[in-house]
Amino acid sequence: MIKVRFFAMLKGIAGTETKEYGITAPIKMENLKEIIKKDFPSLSQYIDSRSLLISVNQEFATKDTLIKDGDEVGILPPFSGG
Amino acid sequence: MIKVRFFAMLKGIAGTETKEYGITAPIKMENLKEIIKKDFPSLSQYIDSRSLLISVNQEFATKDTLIKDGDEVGILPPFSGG
Amino acid sequence: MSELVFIQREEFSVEDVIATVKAASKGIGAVAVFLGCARDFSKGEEITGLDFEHYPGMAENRLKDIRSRALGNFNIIEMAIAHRTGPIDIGEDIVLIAAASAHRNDAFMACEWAITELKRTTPIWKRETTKKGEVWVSENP
Amino acid sequence: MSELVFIQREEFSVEDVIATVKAASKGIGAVAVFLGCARDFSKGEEITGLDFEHYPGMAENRLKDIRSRALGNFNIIEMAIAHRTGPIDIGEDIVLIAAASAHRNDAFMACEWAITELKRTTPIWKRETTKKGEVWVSENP
Repeated sequence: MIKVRFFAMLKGIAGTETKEYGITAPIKMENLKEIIKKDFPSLSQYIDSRSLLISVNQEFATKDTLIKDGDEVGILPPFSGG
Repeated sequence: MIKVRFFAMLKGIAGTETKEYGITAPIKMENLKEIIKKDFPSLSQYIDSRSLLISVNQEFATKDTLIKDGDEVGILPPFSGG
Repeated sequence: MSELVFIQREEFSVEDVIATVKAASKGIGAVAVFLGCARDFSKGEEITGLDFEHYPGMAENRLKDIRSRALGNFNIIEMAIAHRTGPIDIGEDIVLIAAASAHRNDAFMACEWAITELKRTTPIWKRETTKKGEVWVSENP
Repeated sequence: MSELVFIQREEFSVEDVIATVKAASKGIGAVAVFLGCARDFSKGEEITGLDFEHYPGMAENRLKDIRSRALGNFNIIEMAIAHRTGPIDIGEDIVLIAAASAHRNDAFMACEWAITELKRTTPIWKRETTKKGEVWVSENP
């Protein structure tokens, strides 16, 4: 099971804060993104945006990062703190 | 009468905080400096220093500033506030 | 005494955070502080309130990382970073960064770098309440 | 509430000075603060205390002039300047400059300019107490 967390505006657009996926083998970030886009079509434009950042276990990830069972994935829209 | 005020280290070297001079006509700053140097030989090197600033009535003065009866002259060693 | 890096809902005390930083060393001669506050307009729009969301755990770790890198890359003695989360009224403080050094240039440089880095790398999001409703801010100047 | 420009023997409250600056406008989004403190060494020499002398009247006027020029030349909303005079213990605050603006760059620029200008143009002198005795400081970095 991996846990995907949506933040800020994405939470509202997805209509949920979290979504869990059962996976049998580690998958690449880019594959997970395709799965999320299929589940949440309204998030597509945000997930494809160059300004989106993704974290795995609270560290910044790249498109090649492998996601394993038990990982927490954060879908992070552009920050606006400070 | 003009009142000359010494500050910080110059006060200690001059041995006084103030010195008054009676003048009959306005004099230029450079002339006043000569008078002070004659009165306080130990101040000479400080008064000739390029880093010395002089005020007249609490405004910065130049060597051409005219000093008149009633003026207050400040002999200001390099600042070290802040 | 405050911690050196924290995110909290309550207002923080600027005085306490500075005191915590100054307590690091008697060799501190300069503290540069950046204080970000909730202003009542944004891009010409009237703002009546703010609400911040952060990624708990990750946001705190990003702030700790900024502090560590500031201590490593600038000639500073200590740095504190505080950020609010949750609802914030106009005029209230949002973020505080205090950088302490022997000489002032180092403190200013580290403080300016840290607030820019915070905005760039810390998972915190701002929602503004305007007349048109509540709007998530998606750009960060 | 503090005044915006003052020189006093007593310790000042950083919190009060910032509050005074922030009270100028709800459009303030950034406050850059410089705090100068008494450190325990200077050019490798141990310092056990400081004593400041100022030219009463002229020093205050120079600080008011710095504030006016900062408000005229930078895109800031308000600025406060506080300086202590008389004896100061190690660790205590000496000087505080707070510059408030809508956006942070303007506040930082004005704050850095003002402290440099204060050191350059304000008739205030520092005497350090070292093991060798009391020494007037005649350079200002």
